[in-house]
Amino acid sequence: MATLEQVSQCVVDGDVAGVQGIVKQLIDAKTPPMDIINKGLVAGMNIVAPLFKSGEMFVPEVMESAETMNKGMELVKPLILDTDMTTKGKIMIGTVNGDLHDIGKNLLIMMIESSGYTVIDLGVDVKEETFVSAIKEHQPDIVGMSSMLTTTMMKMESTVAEMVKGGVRDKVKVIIGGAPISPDFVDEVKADGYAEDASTAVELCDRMMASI
Amino acid sequence: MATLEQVSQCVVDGDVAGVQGIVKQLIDAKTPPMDIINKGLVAGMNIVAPLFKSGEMFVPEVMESAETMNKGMELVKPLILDTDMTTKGKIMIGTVNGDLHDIGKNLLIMMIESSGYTVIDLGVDVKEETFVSAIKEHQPDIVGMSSMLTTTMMKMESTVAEMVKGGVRDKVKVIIGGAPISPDFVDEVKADGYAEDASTAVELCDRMMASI
Amino acid sequence: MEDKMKKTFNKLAISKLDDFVYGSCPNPVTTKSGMVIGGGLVYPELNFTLPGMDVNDATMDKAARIYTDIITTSLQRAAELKSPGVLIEFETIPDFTEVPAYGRRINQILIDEIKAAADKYGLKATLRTTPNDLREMSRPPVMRGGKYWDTMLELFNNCAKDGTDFLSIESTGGKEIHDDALVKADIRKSILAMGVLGCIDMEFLWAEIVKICDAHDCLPAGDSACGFANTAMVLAEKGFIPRSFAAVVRVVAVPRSLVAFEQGCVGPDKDCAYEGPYLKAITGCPISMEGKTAAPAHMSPVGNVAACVCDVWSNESIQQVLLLSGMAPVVGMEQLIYDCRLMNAATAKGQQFMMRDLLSDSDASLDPQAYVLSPEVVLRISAEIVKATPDGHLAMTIAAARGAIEEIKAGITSGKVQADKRDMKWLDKMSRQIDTIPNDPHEFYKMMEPELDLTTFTASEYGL
Amino acid sequence: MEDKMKKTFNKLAISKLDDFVYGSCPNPVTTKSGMVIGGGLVYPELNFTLPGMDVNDATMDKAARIYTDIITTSLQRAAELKSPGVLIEFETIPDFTEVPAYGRRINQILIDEIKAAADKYGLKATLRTTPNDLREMSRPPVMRGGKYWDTMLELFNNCAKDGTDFLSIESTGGKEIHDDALVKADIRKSILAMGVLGCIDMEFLWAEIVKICDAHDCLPAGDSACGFANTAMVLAEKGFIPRSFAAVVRVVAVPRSLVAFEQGCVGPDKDCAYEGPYLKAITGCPISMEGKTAAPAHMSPVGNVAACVCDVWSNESIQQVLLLSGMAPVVGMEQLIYDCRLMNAATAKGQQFMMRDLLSDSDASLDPQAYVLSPEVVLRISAEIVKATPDGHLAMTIAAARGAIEEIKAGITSGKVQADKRDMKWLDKMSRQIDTIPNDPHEFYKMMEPELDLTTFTASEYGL
Ligand SMILES: [Zn+2]
Ligand SMILES: [Zn+2]
Ligand SMILES: [Zn+2]
Repeated sequence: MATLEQVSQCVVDGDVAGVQGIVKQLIDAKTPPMDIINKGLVAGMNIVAPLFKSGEMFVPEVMESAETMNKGMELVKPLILDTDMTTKGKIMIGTVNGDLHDIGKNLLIMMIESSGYTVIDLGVDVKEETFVSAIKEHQPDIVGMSSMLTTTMMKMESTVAEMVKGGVRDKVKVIIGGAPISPDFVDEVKADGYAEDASTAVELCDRMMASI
Repeated sequence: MATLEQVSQCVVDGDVAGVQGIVKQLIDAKTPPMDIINKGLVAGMNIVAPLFKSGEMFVPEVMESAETMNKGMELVKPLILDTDMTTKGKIMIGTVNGDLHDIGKNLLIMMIESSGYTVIDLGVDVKEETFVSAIKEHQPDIVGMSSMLTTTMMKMESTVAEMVKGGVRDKVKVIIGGAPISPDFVDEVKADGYAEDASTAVELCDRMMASI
Repeated sequence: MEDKMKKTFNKLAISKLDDFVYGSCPNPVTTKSGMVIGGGLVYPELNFTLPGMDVNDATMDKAARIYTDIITTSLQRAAELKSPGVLIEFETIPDFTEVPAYGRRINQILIDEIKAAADKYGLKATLRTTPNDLREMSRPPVMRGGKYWDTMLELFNNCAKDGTDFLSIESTGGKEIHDDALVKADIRKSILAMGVLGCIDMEFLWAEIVKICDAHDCLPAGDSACGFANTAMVLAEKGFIPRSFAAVVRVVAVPRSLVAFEQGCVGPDKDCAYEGPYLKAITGCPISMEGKTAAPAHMSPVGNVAACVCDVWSNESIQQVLLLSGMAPVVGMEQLIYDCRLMNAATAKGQQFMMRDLLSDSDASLDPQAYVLSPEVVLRISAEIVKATPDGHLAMTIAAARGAIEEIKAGITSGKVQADKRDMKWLDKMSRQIDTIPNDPHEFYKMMEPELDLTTFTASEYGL
Repeated sequence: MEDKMKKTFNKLAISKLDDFVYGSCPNPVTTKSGMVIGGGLVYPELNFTLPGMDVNDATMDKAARIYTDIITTSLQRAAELKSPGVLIEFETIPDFTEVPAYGRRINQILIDEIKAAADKYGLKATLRTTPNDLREMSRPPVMRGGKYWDTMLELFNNCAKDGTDFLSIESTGGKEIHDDALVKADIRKSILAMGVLGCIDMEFLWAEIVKICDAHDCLPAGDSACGFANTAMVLAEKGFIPRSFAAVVRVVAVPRSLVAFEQGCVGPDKDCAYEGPYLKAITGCPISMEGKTAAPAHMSPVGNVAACVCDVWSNESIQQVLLLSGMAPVVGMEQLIYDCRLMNAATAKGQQFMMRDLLSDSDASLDPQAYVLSPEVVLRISAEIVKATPDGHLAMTIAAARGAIEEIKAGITSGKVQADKRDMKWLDKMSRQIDTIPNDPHEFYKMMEPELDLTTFTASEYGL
């Protein structure tokens, strides 16, 4: 008989091929779908996150875990109401105007998404106005901006200014990060928080959500 | 027969021992005292300054030149009216509160003084209030502050703030310098100018005086 | 689909360890100022960038003042420290390539100040101009035309015309696929991105750049797999991907970066191209490298070993910020000059091979990425790569990957290199994946196509 | 007036060039964490300071966070790079000594994080605490009592009690006279300041510090003539005073800094004490040195040669600022570790003497200040200094000055060291001035008194 622990283990192991078989057995055995999600799939990701942070898991392994979770979800989702699916919050991410670096942003999105947030990815080289119109459209809780160049970091400030002008600044928390960005820069560009890397960004989002 | 050129040369050579003999000859020959000063002694220092800037003269040599000039002045000064003696301006210098570095400040004073300014030396570890009361007392044209530590550079800001409070900020130009000070810092502490070293400080003072 | 190599490298230009050392190479390059790069001495190469600021019409005067200040103070320090010569790299920021007039203005400042320093101090200096590869500003990238292509070439052309000595670029063909290869630690995708797409793109791009150089008194210097292999190194350094994977990716980059030389580059290759030692072994051209003295730009596990066979030694980049002693670029210049002095002092005594081995010994056993840069490993794998030359770039890239995997495995087994306990597993996994790669690049592409995110990538831009 | 040496050094501890090399010394020092300094390996020593900020009650939490961040990230990098051990220096800023509770709080953070890194990574690390010499806050300085003395000793005491491994200071006795000696390039005044006043003061001061160390499990490490000879180096680097003068001043500092060892110091001597090689030759104790990797703190003409006989290799200091790769102290740690790796790799192969000579060759011929740090010159002048030991500190200091002048002259004449065309004139001038110095320190002081600015200086504070 399959167990919820086995589901978790599949997620931890990144067993993309094996997870659906086990989830199916649990469904057939009338395990409550929300239990499969929370005590199986999500529980697995909750083991993965600290292992990544401590360096015991690599990103590709985390990505396989996330993919495994999604494979499991595919089977369980049709069995639950849309309203049962909770999200920790909605986060919008983009690399600022003029900046093309996306690998760090993509890692960040993967980490945030697999920790339970809904993510809207605006991509790279995102103009100030684009941030504002996207905030109006998607109404995220948190907006994350990244910059990897000393000459694009200032765009964070103009983006926040644009948010003020567009009347959406106080509707979101703004967090920033990237190689040239120091914690002090938060005050300078009038953001709300700073994350050093993908792992700490998740913790930052959790703190931000708690304060909303 | 002694010449004004010989006086200049004495100054350039730092001939402390020889200068008075030549100056005396010129006085006896009824050379106008202001010529001895301007075309002899000061002309000599005007040769020294660029030689120092280009690295052809060392500080101790410049100091000997300055001493030579002063020796010559001793003989000429009694012959002229106080009002004939002009100064390029009055400059007040101090190392900020908490900072004990004085060798750079002293070099600066020597350079500024021998270029024709009157200098008031407030010393090191100068408190904010001391700057203000000294400005009231001496009414300088320019106030120079130096700092050599990242943890005392901020005292420049509080000193300027104290000047504002004391109502003397707009009566002086404020210039700053020192190892941790960058040109951008001028705006940050609301000063008027920045000098990288003793040579450029003289040029800065000249520019500042021209703009007063 | 056929490789269009103008020049082919069927055998190693340097095959013996006794000929493989910093400061000299079979094909040295002489600059207009009389520096002979690869002619015996290692020269410093300084690169620098703006502090945090916007770049636009309103701030360009300020930017120009900053660059003027950096170049004059750095060259002055080089003269004071009696450097026998200096290479300056102007690696543009995107704004400088997007508005070529901006880039050209700064480039001219550097040319003028290099000339002024020659007059004032008798200092020999030379300029490398490295515009940005703007093509990835279109998403998906447009590789062979369009406004970004035109704009980028305008800057290349104008800087060459104005008197720059060397042109370089960190080209990005295939990067849109490689980013995904990195985060998934997928060696097949990495090989596809660099060994197929990157090579195809560099043939096209470098044919153009070489044409520009030929039209002016300018030399094509080389390319860097920076956005590929250095990104891998940074990710490995953060613990995100296995170090052994990053080490293999480094070697996978070799045939890709070699394309620049097939198209006519003469070196010195780009500083951040850690694949440089392989390029030097294969082509005999001089290379620039960076290591511990580039730590202000990025940390690395190869701080010393990177210097083993360098002809130019670089700081990678530093922004204009004030440190306790002075501005950071001047500090970088001083540190580079002392490093070069030490290497050159050894050469003067005939001890350069001993110094080279110490540079290698000090790092190579501590990380697979350092191990694959040690001169003897470089020579062995390079020999495997050139053996595959007749079969084209994909075959060369597979040979590079296989060679790296086998060398690292043997190094771990024999205790020559320390590894994470998980590295051997990853090396085995990479081996198995490589075994599935067909010899034909087209077939390989077709095989991989289902796994590619075709929203980020346009096959026809690579003639596929 | 008699010198109160607890220990006298009548002969060299290291007299042969074949025994004089980095990493090892006759009297190594073992730390609580098990590092053996001078026992074979060269270890990195990292020092750091705050970025531009006020320090007061309101900002101390921020300062504590910054120090915590610096120490944790630097030690993490040291562990990642597998450093065999690390020395951390906490050189306080004046506010931390003036308010000993501030200094103690930061010191405790460093102790705690060093312990945490040992637990987490198995990293060996050790702490040197260097309070400021506050006594010059009184003008003229009050040297043997008063509030600044008490405050300073409070910090020494508390840090020793809390578990710091080493105590150091850059003492300033005589500096009020020496500043003037420097700008006038007056060698007699320099000798008076260091060879008489400095020695007298250090005997008094170090007797106290050694007592504090004895009362706790702490070691007295050494002093630096930083405010004397390093100021000279900086002024010479700016072209303000002759390089040959700065070189002689460096050697003049030796007997002064030796006093710390006469009073019981065991090393490693302070990093910024470039007189260290002399101290090592004379005492056999380990020394810390700094060179090219300290360029963010100050430029110098001795970037490589400074490393020849170091046992610890330091960055001098760096403020917490963000560079492109990360925070500057972490960058400093990485660079130091690579430098140490290279030196230690040579030792592992028995090539440390060859490396030492290359470090020396690369700088020594280019500047008199580098020349007087080359190991053979150091040994020759050190031999002259210890010969004068029976005659006391002034005689030793005169011997140091004479030795330096003669060595530099001979070096210039034989072409071993390049010099400015004006240097020989200055060397001759110094020789003539030294010839006028009487043997008796009291008599010397009386002779010089008319030239001293007595508003800046109180003779009785030196027992004169
Ligand atoms: Zn690069
Ligand atoms: Zn570069
Ligand atoms: Zn010091």
